[in-house]
Amino acid sequence: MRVLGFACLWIVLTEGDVSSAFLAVGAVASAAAADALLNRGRGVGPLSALRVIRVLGRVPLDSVKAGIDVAIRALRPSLPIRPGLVRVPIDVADPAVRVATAYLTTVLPGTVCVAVEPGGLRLHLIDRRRDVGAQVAQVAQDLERALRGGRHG
Amino acid sequence: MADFIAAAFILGGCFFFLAGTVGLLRFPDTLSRLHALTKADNLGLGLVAAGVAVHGGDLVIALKLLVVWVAALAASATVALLIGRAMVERDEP
Amino acid sequence: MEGIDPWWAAAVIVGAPLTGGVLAILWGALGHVWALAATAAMTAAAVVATARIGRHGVIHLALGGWSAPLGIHWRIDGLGALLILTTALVAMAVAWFAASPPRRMPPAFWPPFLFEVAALAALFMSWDVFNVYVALELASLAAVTLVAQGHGKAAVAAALRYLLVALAGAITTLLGVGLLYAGFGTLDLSILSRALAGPGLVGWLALALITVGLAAKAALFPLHTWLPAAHASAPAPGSALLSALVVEASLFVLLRVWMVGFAHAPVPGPALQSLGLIGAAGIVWGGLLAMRQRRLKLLLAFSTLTQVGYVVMVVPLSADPRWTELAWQGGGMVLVSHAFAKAAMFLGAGMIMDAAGHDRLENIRGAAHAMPMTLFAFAIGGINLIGLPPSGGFVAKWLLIEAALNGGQWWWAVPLAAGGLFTAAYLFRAVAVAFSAGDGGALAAVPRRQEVLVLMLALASLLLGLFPAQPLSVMAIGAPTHSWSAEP
Amino acid sequence: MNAGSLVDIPLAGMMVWLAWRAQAGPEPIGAALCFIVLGLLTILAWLRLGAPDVAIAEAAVGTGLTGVLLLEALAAPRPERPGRSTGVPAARRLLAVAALAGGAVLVAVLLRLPETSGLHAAVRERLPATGVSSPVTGVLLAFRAYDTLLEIGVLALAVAAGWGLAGEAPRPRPMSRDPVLDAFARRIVPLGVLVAGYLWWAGGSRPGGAFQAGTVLGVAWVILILTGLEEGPSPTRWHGRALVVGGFALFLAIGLAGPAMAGALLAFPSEWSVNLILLIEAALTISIAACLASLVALLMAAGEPGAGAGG
Repeated sequence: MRVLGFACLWIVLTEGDVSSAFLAVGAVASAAAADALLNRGRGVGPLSALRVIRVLGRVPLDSVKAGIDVAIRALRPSLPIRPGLVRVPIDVADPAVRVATAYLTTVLPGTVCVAVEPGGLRLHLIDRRRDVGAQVAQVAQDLERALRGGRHG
Repeated sequence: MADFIAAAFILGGCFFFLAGTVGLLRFPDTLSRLHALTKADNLGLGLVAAGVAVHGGDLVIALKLLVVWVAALAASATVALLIGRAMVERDEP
Repeated sequence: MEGIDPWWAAAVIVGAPLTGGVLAILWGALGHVWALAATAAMTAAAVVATARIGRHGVIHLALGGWSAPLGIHWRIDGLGALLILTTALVAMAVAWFAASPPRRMPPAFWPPFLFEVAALAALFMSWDVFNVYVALELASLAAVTLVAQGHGKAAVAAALRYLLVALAGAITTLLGVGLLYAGFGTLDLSILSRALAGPGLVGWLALALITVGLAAKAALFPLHTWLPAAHASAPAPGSALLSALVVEASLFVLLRVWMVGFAHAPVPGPALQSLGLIGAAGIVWGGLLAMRQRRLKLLLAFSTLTQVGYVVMVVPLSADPRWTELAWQGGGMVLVSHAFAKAAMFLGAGMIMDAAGHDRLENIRGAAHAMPMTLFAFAIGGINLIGLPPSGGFVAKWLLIEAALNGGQWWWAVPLAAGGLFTAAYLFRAVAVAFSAGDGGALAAVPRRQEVLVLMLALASLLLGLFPAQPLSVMAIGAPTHSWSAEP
Repeated sequence: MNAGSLVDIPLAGMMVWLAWRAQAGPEPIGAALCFIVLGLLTILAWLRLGAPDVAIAEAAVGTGLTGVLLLEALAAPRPERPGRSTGVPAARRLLAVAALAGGAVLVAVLLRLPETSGLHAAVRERLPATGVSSPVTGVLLAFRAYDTLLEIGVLALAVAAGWGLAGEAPRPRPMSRDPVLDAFARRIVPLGVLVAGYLWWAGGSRPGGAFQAGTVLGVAWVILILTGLEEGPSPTRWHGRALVVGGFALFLAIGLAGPAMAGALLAFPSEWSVNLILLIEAALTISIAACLASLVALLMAAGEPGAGAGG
């Protein structure tokens, strides 16, 4: 699965140039070896490809929304921000899912994750009156389903 | 037509870079500035990459640019996490 | 020797110290062995190259077989060959000195030492302005490392200051080189020289930038302030190499840029005269400050400023093309004889420091009784720096003053002569203290091998004065000819 | 003025301005932020220059380098330097004015430069003889291989000098274990290896080659050092030193064989030319990576309390 991913990336990088095929074996193999060394015993289990695509597919849209949101706040003369820190609990056991959630939260409008803690995330809000708990919980749930698709059904 | 769309994307990207930089200057504290960095600037980069992709009109190039954008996105989120953690630790050790 | 391909000599000249440097990084404990082997091989190759130039003239080589303007050229002329030979001999002596037990230099000393020697050889051969910049980078990094290996925080501070000046000089030089490429589409000195017949604003700005950049690296007045601390802080073998050769390489490049690169440009008289003024200021200022020093190594470091000033004089003294060769030979003689003399004196100062534990002038009273050979060598070196007969320094100054008087620029003879007086004043003071009655017995014993090496270096500078004819005729081979239209 | 320069001029202006702010600001974190944005803009600049491969390298490097910078900036104790504001600004302002004046003269001269094509035509004409199709690689490893050799020597010497000066300095201290950084490192490093391999391959035909590949690989290594998963090349072990000078040594050895093989120093026999160049590039890639990792490890060790003069 990983090897397939690396191979796809290689093809994209080399623009499908066949002359690189010989080297491709070596490069993909060494990347996979590095991956195996670093991630020994940390497999995330079978992925649910459809759900992964659904989660990742939202990234560009969220990014646009978030960018517009910040741009408006930065450019408005009144500077409408009320920054603050909150702690958001998320109910997932797997640390990998927590980290992935942290990354996605940073792409969402209004939130930047500043720390990953055992029981949840530490978020910085550009407008602390907003309640983001439900939104983050939803992201975490989606991710868990995507990454643990095989187990939770 | 493609050129026109490309130009629109690139100019839009520049606008967000500008907004991000203004945010970097105007926002009162470091953690807020992270928002400008991780959101406006990333969107700016994404739009410029999209513009270049449209301009090139090549699927593989477009995929390559997507790789660039995703890498930059992941990098800035990591950096935000690092800075954020350091700031939080400094304020409440 | 006739049949030897000049490529072999040239490849060994640069390749031997580079290979030695690699080996010294890999097997540091044997650093001194690699250094001695590399410098010996380099000396042999330099002898071959010099002999060949004596018979067949300038050696011209295209690296990688790519001819200019695409590739990089080496051009070894007479003075270049002599300077390479000087570098090899001085480096071999310094390596032997630094390898002497019980004070053998640590493994960390050898990689920068060998890379420095390679960079110097590369500079004396390079005929490409960008390559000169790259080689200068290597030389500066190695030099800074040698300075930083001195004792204590002062050495680190001096090294940092040196590093900053070297970086600023490098960037300025690079800007000038970039302008030359942008304006004239080539980096080769021969082609540039033709193109620069009409330099325009671009060419003049490039010359100014390169001159300032190189002046910082060569410690020309008023960009000299980093030098004394740096040269005095390095361990003695490092100081010897830095003061004898590293500064000289930048000076040599400076001469080449003015006298070859801009040989056909209408260089205005005032520009030549102001370069002379800078040289004269260096001679006087270096002398005045040297007189005030209370430490032997600092005194020697300041005296380098005076010698640097002499060499710069070559440019204004060449204003009349009839006397260019004379001035070139004079400057070349300063470079070669000062290299031997200053290396001997810095190594000697290092021995005094080792023996006495310090180098404060007032406390080395009687040192001559404890180490007569070293102080004798020190005195010979001094004769050379002052320019007294029969030393190479005397020949050099004679030629320069002759060029000044023949070319109708008598005013430059004044600082040239005055420099000797200053030098005499402070060196006599130091030598007098060392030879005066005192308890030389308090000094620790020094290795005999080191004493002999120092004496041999000093004698080399004397031999140049006793038998100047052959070196001078070699220096004339491939000497620059120019057609600056301006009259002084 | 076309749409392109409408983008390029503000882009260039913003880059200069950010570079200025990154070094002028009093606060290390603010400077780091400026630096990160500068990195993003640099990616943009590469895109504008039509070099997406270099942009990939830049994106990868930006990550690692800013990590190091942040580490250094944040680990430093809060700056309380009242001395900095007294006396210094005048000199600074003077320097700034001098730099501006110098810059203005330069711009004036550059605008008046004649349109020379430099050596592009000559490079294009002789490139087939080298066997590579990228003009950049041709210049770096054939036409001006000697410059490149000396530059690699500078890099190797810098590491050796650092090792020599650091003496028995403590090994770099990893950042405290952090789940995010840890996960990031474990994911990004394999990708870095892949991208480095790609850049090495790309060097034969387009922008890329040993320098970029080595930098990306080096940054991957640096990330491992930062997270404590791996150490830099060890100066006390034979293989650590060999990694650092190996590229230079191989390059030098092949170059010195030139007079015997092809009649000139650093000349390659034409039938092996392209293979020799790729071999040298592969060795350089690994050595450049090892040098970068060593330099960063040295810098980190120098930041430790009680460390000698490093770097």
